[in-house]
Amino acid sequence: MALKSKIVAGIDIGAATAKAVILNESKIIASHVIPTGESVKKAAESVMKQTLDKEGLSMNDISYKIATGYGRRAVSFADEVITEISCHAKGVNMLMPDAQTVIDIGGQDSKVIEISKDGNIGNFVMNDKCAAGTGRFLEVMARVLDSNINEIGSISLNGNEPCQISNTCTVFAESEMVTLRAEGETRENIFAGIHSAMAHRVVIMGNTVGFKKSVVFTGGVARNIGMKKFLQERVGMEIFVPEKPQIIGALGAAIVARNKI
Amino acid sequence: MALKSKIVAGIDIGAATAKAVILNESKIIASHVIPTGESVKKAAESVMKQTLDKEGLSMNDISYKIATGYGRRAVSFADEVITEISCHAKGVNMLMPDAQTVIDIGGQDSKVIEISKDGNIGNFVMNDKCAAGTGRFLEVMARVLDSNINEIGSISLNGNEPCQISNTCTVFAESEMVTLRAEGETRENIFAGIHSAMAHRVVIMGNTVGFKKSVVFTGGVARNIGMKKFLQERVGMEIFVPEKPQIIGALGAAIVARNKI
Amino acid sequence: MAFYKELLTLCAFEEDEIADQKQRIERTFEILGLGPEDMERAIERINKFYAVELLGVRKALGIWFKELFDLVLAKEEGKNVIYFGYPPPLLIGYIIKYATKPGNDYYVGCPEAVLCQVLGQLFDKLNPVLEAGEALGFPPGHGMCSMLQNRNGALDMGILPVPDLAIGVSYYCDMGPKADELMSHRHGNDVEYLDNSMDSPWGTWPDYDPEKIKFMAAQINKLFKSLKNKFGIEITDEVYEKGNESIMQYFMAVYGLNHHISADPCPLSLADAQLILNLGVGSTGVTIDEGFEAVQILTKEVEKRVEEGYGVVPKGAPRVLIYLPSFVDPAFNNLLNEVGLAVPITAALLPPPETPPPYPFTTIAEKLAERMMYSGVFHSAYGAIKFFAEGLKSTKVDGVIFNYQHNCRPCVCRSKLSKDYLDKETGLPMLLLEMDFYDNRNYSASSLQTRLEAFAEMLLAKKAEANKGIV
Amino acid sequence: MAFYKELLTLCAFEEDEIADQKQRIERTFEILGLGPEDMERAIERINKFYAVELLGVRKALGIWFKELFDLVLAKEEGKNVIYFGYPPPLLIGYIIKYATKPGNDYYVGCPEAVLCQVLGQLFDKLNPVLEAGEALGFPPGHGMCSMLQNRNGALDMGILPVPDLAIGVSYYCDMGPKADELMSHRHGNDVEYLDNSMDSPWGTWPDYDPEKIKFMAAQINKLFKSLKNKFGIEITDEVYEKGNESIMQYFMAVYGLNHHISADPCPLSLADAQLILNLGVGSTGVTIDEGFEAVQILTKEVEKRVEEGYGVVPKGAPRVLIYLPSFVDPAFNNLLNEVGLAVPITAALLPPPETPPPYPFTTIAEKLAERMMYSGVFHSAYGAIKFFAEGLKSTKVDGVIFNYQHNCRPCVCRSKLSKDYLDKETGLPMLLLEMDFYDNRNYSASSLQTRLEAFAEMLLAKKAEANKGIV
Repeated sequence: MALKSKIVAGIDIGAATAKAVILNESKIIASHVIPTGESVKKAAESVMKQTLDKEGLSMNDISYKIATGYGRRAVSFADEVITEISCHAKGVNMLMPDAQTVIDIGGQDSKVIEISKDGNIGNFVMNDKCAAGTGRFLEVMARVLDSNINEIGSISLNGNEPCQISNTCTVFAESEMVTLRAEGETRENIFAGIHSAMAHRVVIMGNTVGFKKSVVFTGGVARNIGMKKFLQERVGMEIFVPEKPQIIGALGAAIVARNKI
Repeated sequence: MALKSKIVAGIDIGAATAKAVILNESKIIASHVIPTGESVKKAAESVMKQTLDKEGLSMNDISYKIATGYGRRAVSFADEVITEISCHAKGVNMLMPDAQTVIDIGGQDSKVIEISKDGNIGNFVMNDKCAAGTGRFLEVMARVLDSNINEIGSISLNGNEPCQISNTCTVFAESEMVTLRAEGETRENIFAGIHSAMAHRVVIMGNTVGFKKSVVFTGGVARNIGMKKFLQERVGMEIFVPEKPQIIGALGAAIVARNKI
Repeated sequence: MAFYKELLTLCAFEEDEIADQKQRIERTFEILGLGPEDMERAIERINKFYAVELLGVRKALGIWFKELFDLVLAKEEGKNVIYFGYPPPLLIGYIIKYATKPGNDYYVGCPEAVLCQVLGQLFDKLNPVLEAGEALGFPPGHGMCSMLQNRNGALDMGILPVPDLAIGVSYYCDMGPKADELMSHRHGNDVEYLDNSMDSPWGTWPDYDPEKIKFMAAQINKLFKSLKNKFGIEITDEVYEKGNESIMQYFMAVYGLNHHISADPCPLSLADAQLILNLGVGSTGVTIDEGFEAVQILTKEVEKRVEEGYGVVPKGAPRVLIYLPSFVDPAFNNLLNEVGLAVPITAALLPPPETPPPYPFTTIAEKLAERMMYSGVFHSAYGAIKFFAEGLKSTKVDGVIFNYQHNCRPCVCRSKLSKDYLDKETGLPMLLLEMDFYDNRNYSASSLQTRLEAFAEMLLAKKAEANKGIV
Repeated sequence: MAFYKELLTLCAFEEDEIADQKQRIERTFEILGLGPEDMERAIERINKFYAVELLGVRKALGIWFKELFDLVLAKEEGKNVIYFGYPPPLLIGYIIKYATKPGNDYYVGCPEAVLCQVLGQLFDKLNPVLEAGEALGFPPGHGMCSMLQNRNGALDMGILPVPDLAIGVSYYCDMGPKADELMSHRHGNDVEYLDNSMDSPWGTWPDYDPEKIKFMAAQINKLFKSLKNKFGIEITDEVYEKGNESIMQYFMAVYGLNHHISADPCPLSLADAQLILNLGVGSTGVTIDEGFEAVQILTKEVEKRVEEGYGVVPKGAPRVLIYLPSFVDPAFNNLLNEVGLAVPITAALLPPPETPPPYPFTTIAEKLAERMMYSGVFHSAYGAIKFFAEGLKSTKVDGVIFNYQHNCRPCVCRSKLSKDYLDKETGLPMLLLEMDFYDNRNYSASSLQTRLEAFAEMLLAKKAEANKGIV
């Protein structure tokens, strides 16, 4: 049973998507992402099962399971729960040991995390009473312009003159969109403006913690190349995005699980 | 040309839907509603055409056209524009001459209007910096629970114990929803809570103007029977909903147009 | 059985006390619209959030109820009613109460604090009151804290007696007096203002412009004069001294309790501690008579817990100082323990610095004014932060939670300054949290929990790193 | 051609003036990061929003630019820099400026007002400054108005000189001094506070507690002493009288202009009127020297418009009084005319009531303090509303737009009270509008327009109904 005991899992249940990573020592042997849908509990079971199925494993093969993310406490099969803030630090630390800063933008919140030397949280800040800098904001804006959330990032790159999207409140930004649209502004410029405004908001928030090299961008929104570009502009340094940015939280949870066995 | 000259139109371009009403003297001869979609200009042309088509009329048959609603200035074929606040007062005044108060809840804003004896605005209040009491709020909540916006009103009537939805901000109310859902609360009670909270917010706003008998509820959200019920509870008097509450603004515009010829 | 008996028994009321007070209790609950369901909810919440096995905690809960009865019924019982604003001029309030003690015909207190605690934290039924306040022109997002909303809202709902005199206080925040003006416009009550401005240049505390003391002393004397003319209340030297003594006795007992709470493992939850701490803030009535006893009982019980090694968190848990125990919800206060943080102390109990106040004032009014100035928090942002930083240095904690009322401008303006300055002075990790006094309507509980847990994880990791351990 | 020449020429700069000032102009624009594109935008905005065919308007625009140059370059040009907060202690500022006039080696002004007007309204480029302010701890939704955000933000960005002395003012709002404290912490400048509390019981204006005057006078004297010790500036009786005279001359000219604006049809847009009105508020420098002339020129031009029957709205348009012309955006001010409302007057120009102040104070400091108290707005909510109501009675308008800073707590608390009270006293329809000083980031332009249009439709209908007409 030596082999089995080295296999661990991290499950990250976010507001928008559920993610799982299975780790064998330091190797990711399987990962999977599904929409969270209506029941966080079901999403947790489902994403775990589908990830296990990929490698023909069963729950019994996993020696330790850690849940993280917004719905972490609903993961009944987890041995332990940890916040996604620690997990993103851990996950990034494993992939890029010299990284000192994580920008994590998820569906409902955004965080800027300083990673300590040992891969723990050194400092962090998370959006408080305003959702303007979150994935939800982008989603609402995409919907207003009848656009696919997965495409708006690349659309934004084609905006040669980003609109000034000045509203800080999601709801008012939305009506600003409608106005710009009515005025005949191009989608490209509107999306460029939206991404730029949102990047700015995240950077203002993150300045409390500071941005030290290297900066890594994680969470579902990190797949949005427009957001990466505008964050780079605002932060003034290169920002790295891991191959699968949305699984970094689950990876971090799996790493902590590995350290427990 | 005597006949033609008495035919007038009102066009109401809202954030969510575009409406047109064609009036011959005091008789509504055609009305139509379509989603506004991406272009307000196109929506205006399209809803006008479809309404005309119903009666085999052409634009030339209409002697006066008044546009209202959020997108009123984009209606290039209109002879005049008037705010939806005046139009709702006019429309309600025609249908129910003794009505003194209009509650109009649209996609992006909500208003409480006092009607003067002559059917004009006597006083009014409109939501300022917060969208919590608007159709958009209901839409977001419906989406969180994967529900159809047209059904949530009747679902809410089956809630025997409305949840206390305490958040005043759309974004936070949304995360409250997610929590209630995770805690296993029924959809019925959640929707009852949402409707009750929203009704309360509209009534607090409307108290500046006051609710004098009779109170009429217009706008797209008035088709929601849950909202009617909870508004009645909060206002403490019967509230009337016209047969087609969403066309009242367009009707009012048509009435003003009729008075111009 | 009366529908409220179980609840009040839980809150350490004796059977015959409940019988004696029947009419008062029922009338209070009638006015507030509290019925059997509300009692059930309160029982459930109290059992969930507070250590009801401790008699001291139950006594404290009982005192809050007595404060509520005294407040709501004051006018009906023929008392003169004097309100003061928040943050309250505690010492002045206590002294007035002490002066009127013999006849027992005055209610003197800060009604919003009582409503926040009892109607809010215990019954979870403050929202309609806050909404009534909003309807008066204190909407959310307008820089109005829920304290301002709730007193005016309650008066408009008719659930609070209209005071004979309101003492408006602007030495910290300029909005209380405006809320008082709105109140007196609507209800016709008299108002006396205790004015001062929390403005001194950065870096000057504990020094200040003595003119401020003279001005505030003149305000206090004006209040005293009005008390004499209107009610015949005289604030003599003897009243001042004795009143002062009785409060100091109470607060020394609280300091004593706090000494035990700072044991490792931490023996008392923040929710329980807050019940006692806020008693001193929210009221000047029953607290003086019965609060001291409750604190003494609780102190003994906590001592016993310490002897037995009992903790609300494991031994060695990271220790944090919280700026202000929350009025929002006992759930928040308990959350700190749930995520594994020991909370041995709050800012209110930090020891004062050793430097004495710089000017030797002698009259009662001047002495009162100077004591407020010296407390730092009414001096300036610097005064508040410096006082805090000095206190922190004498306290062994691993981190600081600086929770501030997001609508409170003095707090907000200070929050980031505090983080920067404390970081430099103490190097302690600090978590900034936005709250309101009572506003479960405007925070996302799950996001709050994530931040607190992450802060706990960070502190644990830092401790482990410092011990060269590996997480 | 220099990239700024077209813009400055539009703003009534002479060719040789531009040549003479070349270095100063270029250095200012360099510091502010304003390039050719910004000039184009400003030209477009100015042509769109202001009546540039009027020399008086162009002169006023030019004065704003000169204020900007003087402000931004003050330190580099070796001047002493004295800032005062918002709402500014105008008279005191003018008098200090007058005292320092001979050497021309002082900048004395309210920098946030200059930034709001020039960087904001003309260039539409204030957002980065506001965001820098937010980053310092003045986030939106925290009861911080954009005036507080913008001065501190600009200082942190290094686009404003650090003052030698800041005069913190808390007689209206308690937050300015906290923002000043933050500033002096970060930049090390001196601060003197002009304290007072806007707290008097409802119904008392024009009476008040004379203690307030004594306190504020002591604060003013402290400031005068500090001016003498630090800079050698002496505020003598002569300086007071002459300074006062020069300002009164300016304001009487503005009153005179306003008299013509109140013609029917209304001959000047609110955006144009605001340019002149705010000059008096935002600055004490060039305005004293050149403002008077600009007002006189504009007055002649407006007189001519009146003679010709020219109106910015049709004759007979509903007439509204607006509480405060907006700092947000000239588009807002013009919108009032666009929806068909004539705006003959703003609250700042309402005639003072005839009752004289109740106490005969004699020293300069006391006279200054009393003048502020007597203006109502620094007295209490009641004082502000009553002053407004009395003025309204003497003014023929059909409605009132009460626009208030949604983050300004004195305003917010007063807004609903005002509507109720004015309704009772005058019966005039009143529209409440939430705004900020400069915050095009936080309002929905289309919703604002709908409200204004609906208000205009309502007033028109009321007029028609009153005339038994039918709409």
